[in-house]
Amino acid sequence: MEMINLTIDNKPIVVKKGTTILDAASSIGIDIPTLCHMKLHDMNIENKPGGCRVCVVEVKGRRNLAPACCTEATEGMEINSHSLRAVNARRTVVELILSDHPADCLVCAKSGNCDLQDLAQHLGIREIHYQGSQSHYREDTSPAIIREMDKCILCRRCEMMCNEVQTVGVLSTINRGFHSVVSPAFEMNLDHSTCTYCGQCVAVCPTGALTEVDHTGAVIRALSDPTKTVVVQTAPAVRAALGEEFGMEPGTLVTGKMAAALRRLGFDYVFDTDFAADLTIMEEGTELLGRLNKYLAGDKQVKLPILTSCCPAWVKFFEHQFPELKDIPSTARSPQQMFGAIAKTYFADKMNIKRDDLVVVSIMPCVAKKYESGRDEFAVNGNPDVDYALTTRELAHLINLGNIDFKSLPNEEFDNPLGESTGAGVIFGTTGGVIEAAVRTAYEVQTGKALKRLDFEELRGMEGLRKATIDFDGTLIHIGIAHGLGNARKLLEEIKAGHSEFHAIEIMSCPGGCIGGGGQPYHHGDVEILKKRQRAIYAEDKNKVLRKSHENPYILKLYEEFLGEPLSEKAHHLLHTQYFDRS
Amino acid sequence: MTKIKSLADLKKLKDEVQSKIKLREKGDHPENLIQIKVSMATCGIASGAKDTMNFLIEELDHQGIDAVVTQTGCMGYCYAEPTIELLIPGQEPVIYGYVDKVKAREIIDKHIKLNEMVDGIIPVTYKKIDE
Amino acid sequence: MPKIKLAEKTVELIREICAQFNNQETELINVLHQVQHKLGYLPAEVQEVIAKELNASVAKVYGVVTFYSFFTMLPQGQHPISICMGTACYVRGAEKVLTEFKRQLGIEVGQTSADGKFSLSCLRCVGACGLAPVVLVGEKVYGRVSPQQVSKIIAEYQDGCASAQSA
Amino acid sequence: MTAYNTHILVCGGTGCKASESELIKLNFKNQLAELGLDDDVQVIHTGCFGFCEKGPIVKIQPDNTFYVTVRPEDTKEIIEEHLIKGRKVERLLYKNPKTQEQVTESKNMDFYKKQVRVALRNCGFINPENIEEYIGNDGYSALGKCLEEYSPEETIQVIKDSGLRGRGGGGFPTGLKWEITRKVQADQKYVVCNADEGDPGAFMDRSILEGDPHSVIEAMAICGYCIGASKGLVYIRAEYPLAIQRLKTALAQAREYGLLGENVLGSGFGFEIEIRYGAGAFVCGEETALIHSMEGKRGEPTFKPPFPSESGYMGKPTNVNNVETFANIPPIINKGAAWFSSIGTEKSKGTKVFALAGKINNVGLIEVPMGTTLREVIYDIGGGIKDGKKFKAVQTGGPSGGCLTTAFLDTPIDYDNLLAAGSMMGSGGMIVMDEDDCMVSIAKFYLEFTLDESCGKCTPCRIGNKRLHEILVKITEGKGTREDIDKLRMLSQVIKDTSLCGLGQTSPNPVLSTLDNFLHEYEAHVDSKKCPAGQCKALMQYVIDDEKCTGCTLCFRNCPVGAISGEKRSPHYIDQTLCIKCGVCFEKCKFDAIKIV
Repeated sequence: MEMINLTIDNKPIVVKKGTTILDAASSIGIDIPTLCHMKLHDMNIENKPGGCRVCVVEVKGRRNLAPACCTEATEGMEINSHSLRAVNARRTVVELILSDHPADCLVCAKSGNCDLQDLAQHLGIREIHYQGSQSHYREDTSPAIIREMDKCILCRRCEMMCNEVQTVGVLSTINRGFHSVVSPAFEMNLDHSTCTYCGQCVAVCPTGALTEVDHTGAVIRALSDPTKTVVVQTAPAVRAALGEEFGMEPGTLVTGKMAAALRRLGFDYVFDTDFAADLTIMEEGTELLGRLNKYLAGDKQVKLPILTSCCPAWVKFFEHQFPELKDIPSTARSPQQMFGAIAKTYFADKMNIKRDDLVVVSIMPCVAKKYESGRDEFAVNGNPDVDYALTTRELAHLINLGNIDFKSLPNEEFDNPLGESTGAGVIFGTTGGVIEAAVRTAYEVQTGKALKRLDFEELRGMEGLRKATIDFDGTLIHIGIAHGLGNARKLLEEIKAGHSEFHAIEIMSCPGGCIGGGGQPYHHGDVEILKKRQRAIYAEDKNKVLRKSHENPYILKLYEEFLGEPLSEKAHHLLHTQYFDRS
Repeated sequence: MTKIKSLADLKKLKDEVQSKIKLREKGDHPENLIQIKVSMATCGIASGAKDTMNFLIEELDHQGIDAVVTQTGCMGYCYAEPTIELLIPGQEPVIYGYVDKVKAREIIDKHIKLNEMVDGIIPVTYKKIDE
Repeated sequence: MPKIKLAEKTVELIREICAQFNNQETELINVLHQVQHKLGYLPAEVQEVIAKELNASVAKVYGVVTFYSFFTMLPQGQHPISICMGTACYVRGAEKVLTEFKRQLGIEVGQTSADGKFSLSCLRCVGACGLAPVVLVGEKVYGRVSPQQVSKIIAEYQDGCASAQSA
Repeated sequence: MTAYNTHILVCGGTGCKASESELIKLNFKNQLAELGLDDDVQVIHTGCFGFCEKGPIVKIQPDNTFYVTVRPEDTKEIIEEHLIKGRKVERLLYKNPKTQEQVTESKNMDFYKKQVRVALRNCGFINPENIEEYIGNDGYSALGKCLEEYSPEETIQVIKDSGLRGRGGGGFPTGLKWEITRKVQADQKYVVCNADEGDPGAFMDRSILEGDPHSVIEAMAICGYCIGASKGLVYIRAEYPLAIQRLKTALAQAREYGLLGENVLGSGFGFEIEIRYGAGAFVCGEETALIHSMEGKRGEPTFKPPFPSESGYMGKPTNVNNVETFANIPPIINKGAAWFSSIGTEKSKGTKVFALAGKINNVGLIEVPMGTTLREVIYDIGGGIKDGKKFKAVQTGGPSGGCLTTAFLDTPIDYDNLLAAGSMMGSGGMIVMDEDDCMVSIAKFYLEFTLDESCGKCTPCRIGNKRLHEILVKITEGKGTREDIDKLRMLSQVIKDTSLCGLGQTSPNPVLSTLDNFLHEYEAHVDSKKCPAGQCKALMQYVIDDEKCTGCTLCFRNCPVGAISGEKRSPHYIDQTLCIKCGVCFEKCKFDAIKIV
């Protein structure tokens, strides 16, 4: 490996050839401010348009300033990262951006979490010297995402996410010059487009241009309505990230504090989506084994591989882009929707609450869940199974509104009967988790033997595409895992072409799975945060006494009392769904 | 046209073309012809070079004058479009500017038929690379 | 934008053009040129067909269409009038010529006259600077145009209209 | 058949006309008639001889005598001495400034011909749609020579030795570019001809493609041979239909003659060229943007490195040169590097084609050796300023360049001198401005262009230029302050320093160069709210001169907003609060009674 000698701010440093000035500087503790640049290490995700020009530095002998994010270090380079010229240019550039940006920080959804705001503070900008006309665009509200493009700074991160990572292709920069902006085709609203609402654009937006639709107000109204019984479910990935909103170290598990906070907010029952995740495994696992056994018996009509279906963005993705494959995914509803359906039937009956008086709120790491809860097929006479889906960030907001000192809360338990879960339910929150949970149950059901080890390391990791073969007592089951819709597309193309090697595939839309969901606390480009959340999820699994879905006593009770058996007619009615051709 | 297969072939073709040009220029050969080149680049065409060219072809034909009228590219005198170059065997080539139909007729009637120059000649103001 | 339904014939034409370029996404600009040449403009529905044929996202196609000034999503007048706004034309009074066209046609740049006869646009240097200021009507180039000549140029294209009306 | 024995050619160029060449012609005619010589001697007017500093010029044919600085009173002497007695009028002959020798014959006067045509050698001579005419003029012999006699390395060495630099504006050494691309290993490489001539006021590439398309094809093939590419692409503006058509014809003929395709001239080397169309985006002249455009994408530039020579079209090594650069290649091969490098200055070899336009008499396409001065170009070749107005500035380098004043008239033109003078070579547009041009408005005009053409990718170009333009608008509307002038300077500097591509990095040049050279005009706009050139509408008023106004009511009847009032046959008055400054009254008035103040 060729090495390069250079100096940055008079400090000598040796770096590998190909290292950018930005990375070289950061390796010796010099943080050059950036705005458009974003790199998710190990995930092969990088946004480096070199467009914002905030990271410019002075390089001796060079005519103009060099953008640190895309200039490679060369032998003998002498860099001054904060010369008067560089700082002046940097400040002017940020002033220019601010001159075309609404000055409504006080009421902006992103205030306090905004990269541009931080940057302006960091550079001590107190006056905008160059004022002039600003760009104005129509605000676009969809079921899940709000686009306020007046706040767009053309960092192009969302465009990169939407096209290169997710291959959804809804967003593109349009027009040119001062009129350029990121938009769907023909400036149509997102809800007319093929947007999956994966929310990765929201997750990476440095400003308030892309945010989630805010349902906290509606939830507060429901909580203060004495005629309503309000139950809440919390998705597995939320507990591994919520703490970050309160200044806790990423990867801190806050399951107990979260339950306590929800109770203090006034939710009548604090339940866990993990319960529904266990239920999902029962249904999806049974479906998998059914198809698999037919296949192994020589039935050529049966469709394999079976694909997981718990991710709503993924569902919308294939409905738009691969409608011809809509028979392949499992028909099992997502845990959120299974929970809603069970809450508004089994639980409501049990507690003698009228459907209309029961409000189901879900806390999700996801913005697509907002869209999913609003899908027509998940409502009975216009009453949705899940009334409101809040993101992790919105929950943090609610907790703040409730004057709750989150960090000093005691750990509390979920309520029963829909609060009990196994470790298998927890790992739904990370890439590889759903299929690992399914394997734990399917193996034991199929072979009739108890698993000797429950940690399937071969299914875990952060690589975008992974595969593993699991020995089901002599029968080899080939499993594929994809996170990020671009990776999913590759597997779908293989299936379409008829040469997929897999029996079962897990697909998650967001890089990292739900831990990296569009509704999670902003990671600001720090991939280490995702890894820490993942470790927290597996730790929670490990600490559970029960780690296989089919051992969850409340699940067994649910079947016994209400559903009968997996794939029963009632289960079909409440826990399964159908897909639509949206091409 | 068969393809040119070697540098020698190319040279042969070049010599053929050049000897044809020489014959024409020398002027003592029965084949010799009056040649008119019309500058037909965008500027020229926009200024009416096509009309000029068509007029020249028709008029020379009509009057039975043995001449070839060809198109060529921009001569550089954009201010004086349309421009033409008149080559009469045995004489220096002459460039005329602002050649509309009226001017073209004057050039035919006086310069070509009577060898009288007319107003509007543009002196050549550049050197060629082989000079 | 009002939704229009493309005739099957038009869709077929677009498909053929895409096929000529082997349905390659990299040929998008060539395809757009050809389609605009045939149809006169590139409405949303046309872009959707192109996107599908080239296996590109509609957003990308739209991003490209809106990037290049040569492409238009609005139908042009029967006689598109373009005023060259290159420097040579500018210093020789192109702005006055433009103002005169705007005044006489009663439209702004980018608009089409109510009768659909004329549309007005500005373009950057057609490279006929020797004739500045330059005006294009369709592909015909008018050189050394003065504001006084504007009505004459417009009249050239209105003759057909006048006779049609009297007929 | 000759009716006249002798022709007297009197220069009718604008410069000479101003110095009474009309009278000279008239004198000749009358005096010849008096002597009864009008049947033998014909007097005609010609276009500009391109030697205006010594005008008026009179040339006697057939003996090619060249008289300079002729006065109307000299005609008699010329007739009596030269025509009748056969003795040349020595005092009117041109003296070679070096030798002080009198030059009698115009064929020895070539040194006054400031132009040398290398890139334009065939333009206006051959029929561009006939490949044989090109071949007859040494066409494709350079390609043949390379394929048969030179190795790619040797060919590159010739180009390097010639000192040829890119004619698209940047001035990067062409041979070096080829060498770099040659050295990159790849299974496929590309030769790209940048024919996206976008600088307003530059049209040499169009002219070359319209007049001599084969020279570009030949040069691209030579380049392909040198760098190891079998494919060429011409990226051409869709706004150039004639050039496209001629290029297509030429490509078809070259294929037919076996000069493109497989096994060119039996050498085993194969080369094919395709055409790609631009779609109206100036930024696509930047090579990375051009490549993205050819790939069917938005023409946004990307950061270099990687340079196209490493990773260009479709990620393959790509050599991009512009049309004029390519047009220089065949003569360099044919006549040798030494010949080429003998032309021009130390660091800028060869010639440069300029498109002369604006307020100049001989608008046109010229080609001069590097090192020619602006004065020679404007006054000698260009015939001076139109309508006898005063020269104010010449803008070179298009929207990336600057405005040069009289102070630079004697600066030899080459890449480095223009850069040092605050402008740049650019692709060779040269737009001449006179006293009627407001330099603040010119800067605003160029900014408008940049604003329209900015791709919008980087902040300084997208927003910075918008702000620059807004400040300029403010100034031209009479609302500017001294602080605004400082802001223009500071912001311009940051835009230059931080923009992503050449477009943004050079976009403030028109502002900076006018600030440097015409600061007083800015100050006049700002301090006394006056536009010295009388161009800025907001800063001028149309007023009626009572003395001259006859009360004809013509202005009153034509005013579109009813701002003019007055009784018939008595002086009229313009209400400034209503006036929209359309200028109709000014144009309509037959008595010069309307003034701009």
